[in-house]
Amino acid sequence: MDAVVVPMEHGLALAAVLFSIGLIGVMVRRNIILILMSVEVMLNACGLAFIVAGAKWGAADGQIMFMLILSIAAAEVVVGLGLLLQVHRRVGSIDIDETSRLRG
Amino acid sequence: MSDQQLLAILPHILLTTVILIQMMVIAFARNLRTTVAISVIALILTGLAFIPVYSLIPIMVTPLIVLDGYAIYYSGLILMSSTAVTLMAYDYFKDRGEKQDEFFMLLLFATLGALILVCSSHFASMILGLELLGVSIYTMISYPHKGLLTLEAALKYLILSGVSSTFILFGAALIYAVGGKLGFAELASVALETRDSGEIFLTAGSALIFAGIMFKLSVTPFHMWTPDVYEGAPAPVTAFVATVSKGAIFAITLRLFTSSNLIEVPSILTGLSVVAILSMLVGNLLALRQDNVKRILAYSSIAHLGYLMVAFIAAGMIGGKVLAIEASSYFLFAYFITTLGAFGVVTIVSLPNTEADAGDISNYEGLFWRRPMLAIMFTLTLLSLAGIPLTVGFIGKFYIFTAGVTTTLWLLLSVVIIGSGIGIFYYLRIIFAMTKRTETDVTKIEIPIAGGWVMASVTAAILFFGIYPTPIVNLINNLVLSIT
Amino acid sequence: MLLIAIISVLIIGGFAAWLAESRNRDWPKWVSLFTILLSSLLVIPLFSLEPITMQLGATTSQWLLVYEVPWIPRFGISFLFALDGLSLLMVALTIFLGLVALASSWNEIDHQPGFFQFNLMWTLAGVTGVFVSLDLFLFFFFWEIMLIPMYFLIAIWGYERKAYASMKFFLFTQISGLFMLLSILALAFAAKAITGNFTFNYFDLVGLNLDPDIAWWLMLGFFIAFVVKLPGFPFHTWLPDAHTQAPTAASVLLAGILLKTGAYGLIRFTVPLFPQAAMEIAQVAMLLGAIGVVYGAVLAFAQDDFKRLVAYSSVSHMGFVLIGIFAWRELTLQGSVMQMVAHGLSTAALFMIAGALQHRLHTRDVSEMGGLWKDMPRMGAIAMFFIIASLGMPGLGNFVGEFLVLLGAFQVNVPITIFASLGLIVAAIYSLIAMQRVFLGTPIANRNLRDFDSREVSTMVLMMLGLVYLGIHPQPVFDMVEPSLNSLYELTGPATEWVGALR
Amino acid sequence: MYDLIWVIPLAPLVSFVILFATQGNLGKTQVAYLGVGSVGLSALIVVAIAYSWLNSGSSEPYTYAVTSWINVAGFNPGISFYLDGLALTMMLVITGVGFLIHLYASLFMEEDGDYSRFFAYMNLFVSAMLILVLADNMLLLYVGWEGVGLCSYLLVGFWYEDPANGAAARKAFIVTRIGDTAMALGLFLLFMHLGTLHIQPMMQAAKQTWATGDTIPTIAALLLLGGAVGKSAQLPLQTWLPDAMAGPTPVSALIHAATMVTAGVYLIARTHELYLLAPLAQSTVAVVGLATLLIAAFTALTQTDIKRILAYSTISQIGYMFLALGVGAWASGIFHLMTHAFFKALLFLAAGAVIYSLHHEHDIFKMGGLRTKLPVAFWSFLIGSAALTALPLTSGFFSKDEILLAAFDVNPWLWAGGLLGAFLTSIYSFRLGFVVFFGQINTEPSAPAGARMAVPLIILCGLSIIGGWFHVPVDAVFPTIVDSHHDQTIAIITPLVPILGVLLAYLLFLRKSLDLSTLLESLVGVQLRKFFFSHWGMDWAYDKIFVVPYTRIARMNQADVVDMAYEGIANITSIFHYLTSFTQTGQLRWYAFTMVGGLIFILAIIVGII
Amino acid sequence: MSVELFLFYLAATVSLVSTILALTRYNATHALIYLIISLLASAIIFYLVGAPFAAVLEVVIYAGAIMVLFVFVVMILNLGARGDDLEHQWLKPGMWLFPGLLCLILFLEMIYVLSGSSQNLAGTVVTPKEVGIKLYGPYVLAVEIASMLLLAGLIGAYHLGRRYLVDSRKES
Repeated sequence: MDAVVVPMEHGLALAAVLFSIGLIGVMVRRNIILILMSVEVMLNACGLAFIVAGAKWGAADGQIMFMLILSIAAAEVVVGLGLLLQVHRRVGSIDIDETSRLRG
Repeated sequence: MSDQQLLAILPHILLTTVILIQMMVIAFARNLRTTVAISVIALILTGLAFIPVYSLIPIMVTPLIVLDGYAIYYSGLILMSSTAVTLMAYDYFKDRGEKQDEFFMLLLFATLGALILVCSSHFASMILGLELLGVSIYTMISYPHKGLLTLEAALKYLILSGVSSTFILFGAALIYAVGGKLGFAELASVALETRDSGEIFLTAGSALIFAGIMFKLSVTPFHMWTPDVYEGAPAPVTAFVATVSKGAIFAITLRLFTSSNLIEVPSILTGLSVVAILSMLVGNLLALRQDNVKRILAYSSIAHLGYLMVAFIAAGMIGGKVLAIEASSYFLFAYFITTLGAFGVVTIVSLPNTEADAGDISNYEGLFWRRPMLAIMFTLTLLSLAGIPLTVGFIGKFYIFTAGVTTTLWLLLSVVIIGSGIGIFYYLRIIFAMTKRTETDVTKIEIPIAGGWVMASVTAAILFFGIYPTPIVNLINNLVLSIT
Repeated sequence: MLLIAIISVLIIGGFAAWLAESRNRDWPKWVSLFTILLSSLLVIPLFSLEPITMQLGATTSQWLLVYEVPWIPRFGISFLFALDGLSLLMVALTIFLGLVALASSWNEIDHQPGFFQFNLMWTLAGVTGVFVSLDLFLFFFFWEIMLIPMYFLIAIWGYERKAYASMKFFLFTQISGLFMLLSILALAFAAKAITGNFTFNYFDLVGLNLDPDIAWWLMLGFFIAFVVKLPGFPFHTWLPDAHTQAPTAASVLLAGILLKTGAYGLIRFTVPLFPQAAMEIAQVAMLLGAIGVVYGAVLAFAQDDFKRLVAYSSVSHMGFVLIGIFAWRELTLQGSVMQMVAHGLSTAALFMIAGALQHRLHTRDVSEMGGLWKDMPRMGAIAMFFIIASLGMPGLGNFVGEFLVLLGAFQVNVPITIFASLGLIVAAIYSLIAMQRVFLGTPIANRNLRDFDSREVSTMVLMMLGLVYLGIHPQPVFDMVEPSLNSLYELTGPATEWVGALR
Repeated sequence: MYDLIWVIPLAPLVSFVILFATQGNLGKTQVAYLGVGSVGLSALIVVAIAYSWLNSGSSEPYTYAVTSWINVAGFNPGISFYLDGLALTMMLVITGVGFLIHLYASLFMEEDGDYSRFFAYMNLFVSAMLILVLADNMLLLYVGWEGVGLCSYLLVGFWYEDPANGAAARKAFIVTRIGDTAMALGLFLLFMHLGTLHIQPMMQAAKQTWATGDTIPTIAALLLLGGAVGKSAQLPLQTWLPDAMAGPTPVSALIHAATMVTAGVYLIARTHELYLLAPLAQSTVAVVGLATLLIAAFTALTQTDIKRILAYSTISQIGYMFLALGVGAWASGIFHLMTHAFFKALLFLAAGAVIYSLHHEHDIFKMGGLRTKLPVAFWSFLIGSAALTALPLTSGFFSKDEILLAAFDVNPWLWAGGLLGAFLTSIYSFRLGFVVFFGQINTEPSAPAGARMAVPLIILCGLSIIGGWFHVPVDAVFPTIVDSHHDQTIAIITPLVPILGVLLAYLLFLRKSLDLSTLLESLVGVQLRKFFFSHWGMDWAYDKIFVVPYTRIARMNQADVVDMAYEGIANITSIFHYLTSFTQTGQLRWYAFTMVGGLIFILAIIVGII
Repeated sequence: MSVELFLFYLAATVSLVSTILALTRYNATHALIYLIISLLASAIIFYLVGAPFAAVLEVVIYAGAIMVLFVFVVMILNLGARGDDLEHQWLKPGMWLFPGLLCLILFLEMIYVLSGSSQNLAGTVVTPKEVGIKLYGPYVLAVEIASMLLLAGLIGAYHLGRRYLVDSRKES
């Protein structure tokens, strides 16, 4: 079978669109949970891109990179959610704007 | 994996082992002194462990890691900086309640991440190193989490840093898609082969990676987080972020782009030039009338990274590679010790007040008469940041100029001059504040032992290498230039 | 090594003075005095040195002392100290005015005397270094070093607007200095392109065959740095503020020697390194000088602040120096050097008088003065002497300088010289009005003012004698700097080329 | 004997240094001995030198090099003295009259608290003046030239507590400095073309280099003339001299009548060879002289201040000297210089005696009838006025007559103008004499001054009378004029006119038989009087044209307009700071937004869209 | 258009739509569910492009573990009655339509993939074995570093969470 059933460009385009949606989420949402989720979407998009690219070359590197991304996502989320909990305790809200004091 | 290869990563193994040991020790007997002692010993041992490595270089340890002179030089800088931060952090945390031990563990984690970063030769190790560094730093920033500011800083850093990591990842994916290679050295051939077909993916990938890296380096327009994080984070952590984190990331960027020859792409150089100019101008302008010393230092670091970018760009110009790498290595050295000095002073001045760090410039008024030694140290570091002779910062800036002149980057150099001019203004403002005569009774500042030693050695280094830079120059020539 | 010894003595003396403060608040100034006397002792043997001949470009030149040790071999940078007549004269002036500055601040500094003396000594060390460094990197190093202690002197012991003034001083000199650094580096790089090695050695860099366009830009970098320091119009505006706000000793040093470093740099570096390019800008430079002469004088006339007035008069005087250097005839160069020395003495003295007035009256506003001769005849007479010296009275040093400059410049550019000569008139106007407003006129009653004491008088008399000596027997100074100027002059090619190109 | 020439300027200089250094710590007697004695010493040496000079019959100039001074690139003026007939004459006048005035002043100034300072300045002046006339090169001459200007400044403003005196002193200095600067430019020009500033070689070189009527010598001569008119108070720079009367009267006598103001005459005489090469410049000298003498004479007619009348008279008389120089009667000019020194010093000193006795009253209409009260002063005044008016047999007669006749040879109009001037001179000088010494007593004088003031007056009386018989030993210096025989009418009219003037003055001011009040009070008359009184409005015009605009512009620019450029840069930078700070909102979303913006930007550049 | 390709586009559409919906929800829980759907769709794509091991990991770890963390946090925060009330107001049966539809599409895809129609892909599949060999070959250090990364994250979370839990207990 042809190596590229799915055109790589399409796969990457999907990844890019997901990536963009995640980016939009970070820019638009005020809820910290949603922002963290947006970051997850972006990480996932990167994983998707690696997998697609890996598929093109038929090598395992793409998948391995995806796995590494998984661990990164996990680590980030863990700390992020920890912070979120603390923020919620101090401010009583998970609205990022209510948390912002630093400026200028 | 051969014995040699194992020996080559001995420092990393050693550090990892000590972290685990430290974890055990903390679990059984919480004692801040012990923890810190373990940390310091670990850092020193790690540094010593590079000595046997020296005879092996350059050596690849799996495709992911390469140990060469360049890596050793930057590892040395990182370890030096980490040690200093550890000592400063000890002073900072010792009077702030219990359970401060994990901080030092995280510090070692971050150091490990940085060490991995500077010797990585592959996107996988680079990204992991970056994340190891980042994840540890998030917690370090928010470590005292009594006030909201640290949390806010950490949260902002976490989210934005996460976003920037995805930039790098996506960029790497694009580059991978072009050539199917993830090792830096292999990319050079990819870049050559795909000069016609896949260049758009390659350049787009590079652009994404650059954007991500520039965020970590806090280069305009990716600098927005810097002042908030610098202000919110505890002073030693800020020092760590400003030195180890940025230094390691810069080192890996330089390695990535020089060994893959991507830096020689003209459009990349153009993009970098624009960013460098923006950084120098915006960073300095932002600091101009700022009243918070930590924020000033943040903005000044933005500007300094702009200067560093000049050397980076020079590395991409014809005939500029060797000198540019040498220049950036020296500049980073200068920047490291100077920044450590600056935040060391901020740490010491912040000690009496456990609620928030001494940010506002009024905290420093009359320091010259209250604590002359401290004030002189701070003055020296500020002068070093401003690039005035007698200080190591001058030699650093001299190197930047040399690199720029060699590659005839006149526009960038004139911006360096303008930026430095603006820079002098705000550094002098702090110095001037320190010389003010204050009548009001101010909090007594005690110079702690550990921090005092750090400051003394940093000051000595600023002066010594400002007057006699030859040892470092030779070191760089022997170690760093091996990658060219 | 005498030169290193002098600089080291000053540096160490500075530290010693600082440390001495903790023992006794009066000790620092004695330590300083001892330091300066020691360094002046070290200067004396320099006068009797046998000349050494060095290759300088296509010609040779006479040096009294050359000393070189490697410093940063990577870039061919070395500690290259060299001394010729010009340098020696400047060093001697530096040390002498250091003594004057010390005397002027003897009883004036209550706050942190140790640190004050430290800065004073370091300024002297920096300036001395500037005058004897012949490695361009080393030169720049000292060039910047002298700023910092001076900054502290102004910022800590200055008057009401010290923050502004010290900042302005630092910014102007520093930014212009960076341009010079850029030029130095580019020059070293150009040298590398020609000779294959990085070098900052003056002797190697002189006479390089540079591309004219590049040379022009490089020259400009040097030129700007030096002209800002000089200060030449329109880069002079830092000077009135710095002088006005500085404590007396700092004003003395600023006017007396720091400004001279700019002129020295122009003579030593700008023109010899880039003769062709300097020639191209000579007209403009002379014009700037002439404008400075008149503009400074007109502004001096309008000032109400006595120190500011003297500061603007410095702008005016240094304009002559600029003209003299860029006319680049033997006459004008000698005149410029003479003007530098004489201006060093006369303006330093005037600043001392201004400082003394401020100390006694707690104001510098001349509209609150008047008739002070009545209260302080000694000060009045001395002030009169220096005022007329500064307006260029024949028989005193300033006249010799100004006259030679104008005499020589007239042969180079007539209109500019005529314009500059207007300076003689406007100088009279501001000088005399200053005298009138401060010392003459109706005395204000009930002011119990202390006249100059013997310490002040003896310092002043020293400077007066100096000016008279320069005025009636300037030849030793001419002879001293003649070999240096001659060799530089030879280096840039025959004077006719200059004149031919300038017409 | 000639070897002692260096003592001549040095003696007063040493005295100055001592007086200056002691700062009034010496007693008045010591000061007087020192101050007067030093000038006396110089005078003695001068007389001795003059004696041997005249006896030797040789007219060879004598050069004495004291020391080298400057030697740079072929420019080598030394401190060396050049003695010839001209210098000798000048020295005689300076030291002789100077000594008398010093003597006079030792009493006149006795009451003054700053006695020592006064003599210090006076001695410095004498020294500078001697250097001026002895200098063998232009630079040294310039030293003396500026030196006398300085002393003039110091002495006019001697009573410094009155700001008006200060203003007068400044005016004197600055106005002359304008001339000096022109002169300096002349020197530059000469040096540029001739390569030396030594006067004699320079003149030789000038003759060899240039032909008569060349442009360069003309310009140079005109520039030197600029210096001369400044110092000698000639048009257009004469306005300072009347104000300079603010100084003590001996100062006016010495500096502003006898010696310094004639330095311009000396300068032109000294460089006459240059003027011979520049006929245009020489004519200018004549015209300037004539115009000045007339303008000043008209002004003197209307003045009421005794010293101002004398000041205008001085301006006018120097105008004659210029006229003489301008028509090539060099020796006559110098001759008039000498006689003028005698009688004008006499007049000033006499006026000083009057003022002294009347407690510093200056207005002549508040004086009157002093003939009997102050006989010495009266006779002095009478003799002095006679000489000034050039009544026959007085010294002024000989000198002025020569000038007018020489002028006639060149251009009758010059002669006519000069004659008109002479006529006016006689009117104003006798107006002064009659008003002050005749009529009723308006102010009661105190006792006449003592011998130290009387003796100089008497000696000067004698000189004013017999001075005309002296022969100025300058024949060897100047080219001889071909002695032309004048028309008899001219030779008769010339001395007659002043006598007519005296008569008119007699009728107007003493007999008061002629009443011109209707004429004077008419509209034109009043305006004209005002015009003359204000010295033809020149002070007013200068004030409006130069002084006020200069002051205004300077004050307006007090804050330095150039600095505003830098302030502007600083402000713009600050504005940029605030603009950029504005972006630092603290909002995470905005930060992310900028990152994305940056990403797009970088991407666009690197991929090549931009 | 081959079936694989069709499936790919279908999954892509699902993924896109659910992601968009996830990030536009007001309610965190709903958003989470959409996100999980999106991840599942991604998993299908992974499978389609020959990365079955990655597909499994996506479901097990990403959707199964990481997303659960979010769920925990949402539960811990217990955003309370206010949120519930709001939800009551707009959580109408219609609201479930879209998630249900998306789930359906995903489900159908799964059926199709699992029913063996993917045999065509066999040639390009990078098997778990290959991945494993490579992972523990050249990438072994990456595994080690990743472990340290997770440990660092763990310690961070422990530190950050500790105070929160302790303090909350005190408060309640």
